[in-house]
Amino acid sequence: MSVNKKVIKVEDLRVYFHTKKGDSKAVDGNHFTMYENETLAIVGESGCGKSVTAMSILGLVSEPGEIMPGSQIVYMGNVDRDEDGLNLATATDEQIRHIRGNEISMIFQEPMSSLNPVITVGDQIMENILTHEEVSKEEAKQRAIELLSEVGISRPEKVVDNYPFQLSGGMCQRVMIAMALSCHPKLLIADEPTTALDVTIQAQILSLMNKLKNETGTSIMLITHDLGVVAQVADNVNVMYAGKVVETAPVEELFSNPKHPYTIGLMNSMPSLAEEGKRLNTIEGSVPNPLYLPKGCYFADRCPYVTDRCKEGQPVDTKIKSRHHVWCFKVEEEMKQEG
Amino acid sequence: MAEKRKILEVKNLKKYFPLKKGKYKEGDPCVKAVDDITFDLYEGETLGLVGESGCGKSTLGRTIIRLYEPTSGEVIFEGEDVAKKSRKEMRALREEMQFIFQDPYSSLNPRMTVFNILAEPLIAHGKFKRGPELDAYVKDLMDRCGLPSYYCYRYPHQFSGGQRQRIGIARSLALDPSFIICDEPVSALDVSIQSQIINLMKDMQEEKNISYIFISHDLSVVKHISDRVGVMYLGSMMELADKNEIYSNPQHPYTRALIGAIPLPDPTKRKEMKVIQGEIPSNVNIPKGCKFNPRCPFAKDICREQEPATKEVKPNHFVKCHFGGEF
Amino acid sequence: SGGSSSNAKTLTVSVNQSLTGQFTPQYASSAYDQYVANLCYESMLKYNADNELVPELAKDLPEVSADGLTLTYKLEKGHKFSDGTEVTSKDVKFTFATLADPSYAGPNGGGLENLVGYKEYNSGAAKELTGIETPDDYTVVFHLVSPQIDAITKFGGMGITSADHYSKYKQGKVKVVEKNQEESCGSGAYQIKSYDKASGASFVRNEEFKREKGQYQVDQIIIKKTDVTTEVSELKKGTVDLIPDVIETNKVSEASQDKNMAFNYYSRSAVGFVAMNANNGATADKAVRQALMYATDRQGFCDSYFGWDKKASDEVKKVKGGYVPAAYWSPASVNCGAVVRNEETIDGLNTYAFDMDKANQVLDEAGWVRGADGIREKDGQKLEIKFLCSEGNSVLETLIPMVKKTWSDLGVDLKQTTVDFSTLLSNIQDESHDSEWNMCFLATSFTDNQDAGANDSYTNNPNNMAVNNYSRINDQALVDQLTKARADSDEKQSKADYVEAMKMAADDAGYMPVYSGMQFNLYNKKVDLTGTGTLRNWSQSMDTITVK
Amino acid sequence: MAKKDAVVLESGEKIESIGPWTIAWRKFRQNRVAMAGLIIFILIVIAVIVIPPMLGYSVNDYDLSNPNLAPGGEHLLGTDKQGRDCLFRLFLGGRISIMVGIIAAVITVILGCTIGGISGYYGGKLDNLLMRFAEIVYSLPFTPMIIAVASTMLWVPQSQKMYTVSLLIGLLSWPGLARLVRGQILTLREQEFMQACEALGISDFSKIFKHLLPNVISLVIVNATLQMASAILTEAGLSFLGMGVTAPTPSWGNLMNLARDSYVFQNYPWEWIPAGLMCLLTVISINLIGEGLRDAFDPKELQ
Amino acid sequence: MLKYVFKRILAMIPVLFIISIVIFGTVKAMPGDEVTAYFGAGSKVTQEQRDHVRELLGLDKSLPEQYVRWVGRMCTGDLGSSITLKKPVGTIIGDYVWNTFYLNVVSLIVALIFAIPVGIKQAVKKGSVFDNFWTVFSLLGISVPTFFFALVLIFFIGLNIPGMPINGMRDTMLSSFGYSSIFQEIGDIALHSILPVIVLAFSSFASFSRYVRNSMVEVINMDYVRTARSKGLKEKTVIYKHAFKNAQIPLVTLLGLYIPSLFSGAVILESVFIWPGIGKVLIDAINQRDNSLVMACLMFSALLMLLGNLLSDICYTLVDPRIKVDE
Ligand SMILES: Nc1ncnc2c1ncn2[C@@H]1O[C@H](COP(=O)(O)OP(=O)(O)OP(=O)(O)O)[C@@H](O)[C@H]1O
Ligand SMILES: Nc1ncnc2c1ncn2[C@@H]1O[C@H](COP(=O)(O)OP(=O)(O)OP(=O)(O)O)[C@@H](O)[C@H]1O
Ligand SMILES: [Mg+2]
Ligand SMILES: [Mg+2]
Repeated sequence: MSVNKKVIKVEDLRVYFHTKKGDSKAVDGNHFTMYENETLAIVGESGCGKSVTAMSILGLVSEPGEIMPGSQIVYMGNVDRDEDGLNLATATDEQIRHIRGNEISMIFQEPMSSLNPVITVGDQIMENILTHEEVSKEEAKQRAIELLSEVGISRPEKVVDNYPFQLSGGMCQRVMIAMALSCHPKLLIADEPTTALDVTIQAQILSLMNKLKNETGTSIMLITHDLGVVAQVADNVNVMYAGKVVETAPVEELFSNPKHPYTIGLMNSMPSLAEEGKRLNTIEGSVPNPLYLPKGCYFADRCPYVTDRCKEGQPVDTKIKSRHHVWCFKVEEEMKQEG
Repeated sequence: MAEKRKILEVKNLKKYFPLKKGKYKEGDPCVKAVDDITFDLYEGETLGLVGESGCGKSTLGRTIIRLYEPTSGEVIFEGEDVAKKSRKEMRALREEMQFIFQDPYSSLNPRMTVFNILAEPLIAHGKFKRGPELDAYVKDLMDRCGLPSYYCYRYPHQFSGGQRQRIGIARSLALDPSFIICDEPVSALDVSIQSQIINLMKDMQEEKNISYIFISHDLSVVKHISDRVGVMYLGSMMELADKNEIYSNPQHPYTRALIGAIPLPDPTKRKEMKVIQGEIPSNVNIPKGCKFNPRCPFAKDICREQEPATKEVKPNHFVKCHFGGEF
Repeated sequence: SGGSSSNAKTLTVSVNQSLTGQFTPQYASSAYDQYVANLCYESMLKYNADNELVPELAKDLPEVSADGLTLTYKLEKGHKFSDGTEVTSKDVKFTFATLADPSYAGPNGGGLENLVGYKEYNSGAAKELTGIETPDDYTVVFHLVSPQIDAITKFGGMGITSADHYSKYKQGKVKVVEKNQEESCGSGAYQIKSYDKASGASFVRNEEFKREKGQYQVDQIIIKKTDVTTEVSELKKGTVDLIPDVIETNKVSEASQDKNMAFNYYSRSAVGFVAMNANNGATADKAVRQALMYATDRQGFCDSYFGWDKKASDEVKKVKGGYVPAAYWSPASVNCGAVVRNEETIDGLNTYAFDMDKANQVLDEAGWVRGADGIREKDGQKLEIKFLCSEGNSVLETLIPMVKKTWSDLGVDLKQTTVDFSTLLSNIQDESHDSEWNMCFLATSFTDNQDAGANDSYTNNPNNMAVNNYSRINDQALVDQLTKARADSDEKQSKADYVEAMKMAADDAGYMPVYSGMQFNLYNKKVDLTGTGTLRNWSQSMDTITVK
Repeated sequence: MAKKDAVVLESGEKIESIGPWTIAWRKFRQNRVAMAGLIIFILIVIAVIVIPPMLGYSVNDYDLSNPNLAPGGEHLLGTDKQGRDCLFRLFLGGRISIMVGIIAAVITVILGCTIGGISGYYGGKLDNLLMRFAEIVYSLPFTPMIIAVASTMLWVPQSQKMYTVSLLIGLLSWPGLARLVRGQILTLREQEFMQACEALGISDFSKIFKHLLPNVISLVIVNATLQMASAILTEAGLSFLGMGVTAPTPSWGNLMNLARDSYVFQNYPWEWIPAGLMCLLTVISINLIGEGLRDAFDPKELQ
Repeated sequence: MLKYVFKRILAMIPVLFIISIVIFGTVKAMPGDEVTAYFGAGSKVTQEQRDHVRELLGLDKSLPEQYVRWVGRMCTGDLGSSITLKKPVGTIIGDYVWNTFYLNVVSLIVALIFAIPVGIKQAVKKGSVFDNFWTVFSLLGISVPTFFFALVLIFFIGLNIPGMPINGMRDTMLSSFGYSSIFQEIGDIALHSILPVIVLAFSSFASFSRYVRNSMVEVINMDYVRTARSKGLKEKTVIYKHAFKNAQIPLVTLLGLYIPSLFSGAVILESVFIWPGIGKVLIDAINQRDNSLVMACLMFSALLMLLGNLLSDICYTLVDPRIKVDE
């Protein structure tokens, strides 16, 4: 497998929310790497820290959240293969501002509420261009129109002067994408870009993103909890649980050979994967509260294969194959037995 | 299936929301949320309703159960026209037909304990008086719905979304209805929780032989739970058939588009998604002719001119398309 | 205060109510508007500091015919209005004609009924006011229907307006005088420069006014609207020079502490009184009215209310701030004032000194017996007194607690209510409300030295009763006595008759005089306020007032 | 099953039923500023109830021999012109000001809730009519109204005149609250649990009293406090102008009115400044409570 | 838009009509006699003269007739004339309303200049010492009786600073005998405005800064603010352009409501500072029962109130592109 250039490398990312009741460990020791021209999907249940992970890359975690010291988010999109990148966790505001919208851009879940309701769509796109590039207003506007037509909006010269409320959800999401693409980012983070949309629109957006990756080589981080979407667009998948990645693998590998009990449970509980007419598989219980994480494996409570060991300590990285890693005691033991 | 008893007949049901305040009058500008829909529902079966956002699924459900007054048409439940019932009679009928709401957060009164939420309809309908019997019944109901009964004095905000949805289901089951409309009961939930709720609903159906109308925009969920599936578009029922029939042999271009757009959870079967262009038009300015014609890849002149009638292309397979049965 | 014309001598006078802009003598009614009228207009006669009438526009006091029916005023030549025309007899006639006009609706038209031809002119039947003759430019003759002791003052004290200035005036069209009153055209020493309701008015010299040497030294006058709260502070700060006509000892105390402040004082021609409604309930009984008079420690009240503050200067502490009038009568009256001011006593006048035993005795005798609750009653009627008070009245704040105590000892059920002044007036000026109150507190001031005010206060003319006779005393003997006294053409006789009436009135006990007092002017030391007196306020004394 | 607030399971887990009220109270208690407000307000109320009888004077007492005494000695806050104890009048005045505030707030709340509730619940023409009515009432002026109303109560005993003032303040201030309640009910009506009631065939009575009201009540409580604060201020303003509570009955407003006497204003500040400060303190404490309650009832944090 | 405004104004007419009845009724219900007011309290006039004036003022007519005449005259633009000032009411209002307007506008501007940045900064630093300080400060502002604050200012500042005017709008000396230059006049008025502006601005500052803060707090957590940040905009741009632009919508609405009150004046403050404004005129007129002046002032302020509502709605539609009023 050819190894693409690394774009970003996240290691030991910990983001805590300092609430009145104590630290809420939204992301606790997360780690992954992203490569050029690849789509990384992050899946996991609601509240498992997908969005927080994405936000921390751009330094958008707001009060009372804090990226804990020691976390590493090394951005390498703008340097050569072997050079050291910039650690976004410790970068200055100035440095991060330069990255945001320019090198790394982001699309959010709710397209309607993520666009400023009182500024025209065109202005919002132009703003991004004007902040990062030395161009005139007219040029920027021209670029905005082009971008809009690229993302498949008909009559873009009209749409630039519209306000977000005049557009439908799907159009807004396309505007968001146009905005995100306006400065040719190396990395596009899409946080549940289609969850709020209908299937037909979702299909449009997904194929747009696919096209994009293929044409510009942008690396995409796609956050979702729909395994169908993952299967269709991702190259690699991270399965997150309670602030941590529990399994990471290329998409085909993951679907054909899921290892972590959580991944398996998740897949079995999907109606589309379940057997016809049968009861669905369920994972009983719910995600642990990030305020009170157990000291053992976070999934131990819900895991059908739980052992005493699981309740005692944190599982470690177990390599199944190249680029297929699992964090689970059971899998670790199985691997040991196998070889 | 034919030998099954019809529990509900919906005939030419319409629900128009006038854009102006006040009552709807013929010819007023309006939102045609439900526009001439006809179907039947049999005892113990689940009818799935799918369609894009705003196509009138919820409105249909609510009009059937008379949360909205229908503009015209009939809803015949157990042989009686629901629309003609007085308020009082309607209240008695409520024991038989129930509703489950989409939003587990706003559908429970934040200021009532679970016990009160569940006991209220029982007391209101005179099934129980306050006392140990009621306590026992409520406890049992909670157990059946997978809620530990010691939670009964908690308030809704102390529960997770899935648990709240269980409360909602328990509430709708409290009166032992024969028919429940489920308006996207799992859309707001995570996959893992979603499956718990779907299982629960299926269990209840088996236990009590309840009929469901199951509204969702997630085609895979509908496929899993339903016996028959109806596809709605802009207030009309575009296609209605047995679930296997509809998924394997869709006859309406819209149904085909919908099914084509489902992302298959199989990375080996990556298809170039069959994308239909455009988005749902607003249901104020409904396109002339076939409602789907502006987005339909197969639209012909006739589609732009004339509204198609509903055809029964196969037994129990209804399509509202000029070219139904030709795909 | 500094000004644009820096060497002009300016006097800034503080008033704490707004000027309403009604400055012509025909319309000026509030004391503050009167200041303006006084500055800008002259009358034929005016008062000196000793309360004596002296000529102003007139050459001399008028000649009165032996029968008292004709008054002849001779005008002095050379007085000019601010537009340069001379003041002549036709202006005098014009002024009175406007007052008698059918369309006149102003406050100063009373008391002309006794003028020959008034009724005819006023009803429109006659085109000419025949009672006033102008044989030549400098002679005015007034003809009366019946003799009237106060007629000299009545006609002499009226400010004269220019007939030429209002040449548009025709009978029935008095509106022309009512309009634009802030543009004065009088023969007074000053002229209005600017006027604003909210902030006051300013005056400059009337260039046509011929002054004698050493007189009218002040070049500019400002009447400044101030707030009661900060009035004295402004005096201290120097933004006003004079606070005139002060009766509150508090303010005087404060000014007296300041080395730069001066004050002068003279007795005030005003009485604060409680009117008792003889038309309603318990106060209809004379005995009750008398008993309440006895049971009110008015001396105690005056001592307290007019007592000097600890911080007041020794100089001012020597001045007696107020006293209890011996009777309800004008303290400035030439005939009876001395009695009112307790400077003279007369036999047979009951002054109702505080005496609870007497009060109880009067009530006992009248058949008011104490009930179980300590409240007296008679014929099933409780001795209940409804006392109407006006709000924000500092006198009442001291008086009410006092009478509450003594009257309840007397067995009176005192009910008191506080309303704003307009409400109070509307209640007492309308007989239809008579059954709603027994008492009210008012103060009245007198602008002349005549006794005729009493004729109004006790009138039983149904047309005037509610408006002027607050106590509703209907005593025909008293009315006859007062009418007789007024019609006397002989001063001595008149005085004797008025004194007699005063005794009768005191016996009727319709009004309880509570206080009368000193009037102070507080001013900056740079002002010399000589010449002011009881009937001569600062605006009438500008001839002698100087500013350094 | 007995009503219990908490069930302790065998495993030791405690199942508490934490109701919205409990939560609000907990949050309120944690809000130190609001608690300070509450404590100050309670202290003021206690003082206002307890201190006047403790001092043993009566409203009608006066002592002309001791006017304008400086604070200290027998009269802790000095005396006024009539030799009345300032401390006594300050707290008696407080009693009246606070009473006026409470009564006015109660009237406002009753009217505002009823009218807003009816308007929101029934909607349609009635709603339109009532809202127009609110608009009209909203634009009515205080002062002439007070004078007009006071005149019809000419011989109501002086001590009861305050009720006129509070009545009028209440009668004229409800439109704001009515609009709020109406808005709240309109949003509540859209909530699915109200539709669930309909679907369950619950009676109108229960719908209003079990579902709507408890959900409106927190809004109402918050507004009642703020309303009370503003009623106290309104009363003070009216009395300061001499149109509200009138002497000899003291209120903070008319005590401040003493400052209108220039001599008192400059030389005897103890006769008017304490009233202003107390008024300020009371209103602030009520406002703090109101803010605290608003945060405590914040629905965003309930779910 | 024009049509909308026109419609709104039309809808105002019946409301104004009812208000006029209530105002007329209230004013007439005030005890006190216009005739007495006409002559000035304490003047000795005969009953005859009083009757004459009563007729002159039309007070001998029945109340409904008086009302009809009053409304009729008002419709022709004749507001009647003041009985105490003997001047047309329109002129009086015209003379004084601008003084009120000036005072209020200056205070408003001063208040806004401070309130907006402070409110924004408070919202940005929510929970900080800065926020708490200004929260308490503005709480003070809404809790202090304005007149008390005014008195305290006069007591502690006005009386102690030589040359600091404590009341009035101009120096009487200068205004009576002429300013030497326009600058002197402006300076004079500015000097006189200091204390009243402090008092007024303090209370408006309090309410506006609270308002700005609260709406900013709402807005600052919105998704689009996050989007703006994600574009790499400067924090200042994010706050002022993206967040404040939205937060200002309710603020502008509030300002719309506020504008009419710029004309109506603070009665008590104008009394304390002897500011020659309309509020002072009104209170004097009420005290003197100058009924036509009172009624005109009250109608004027009611009209302003209604216009304020309209204005605020118009402002709303102007700043918020989402609102359209084409209907
Ligand atoms: N501002 C905040 N304050 C406190 N906790 C927060 C905050 N934002 C997020 N969290 C917590 O961080 C955890 C992770 O949140 P995150 O939004 O990343 O979840 P997610 O995986 O994106 O879920 P979803 O699928 O619902 O978007 C959650 O438990 C959440 O409660
Ligand atoms: N009470 C109402 N008044 C006016 N229009 C309404 C009302 N309720 C629904 N509508 C309109 O009717 C149409 C159908 O709405 P409905 O809620 O039934 O759609 P839906 O299919 O349930 O959509 P979703 O999947 O988003 O829930 C929509 O355009 C909606 O705007
Ligand atoms: Mg998320
Ligand atoms: Mg729906």
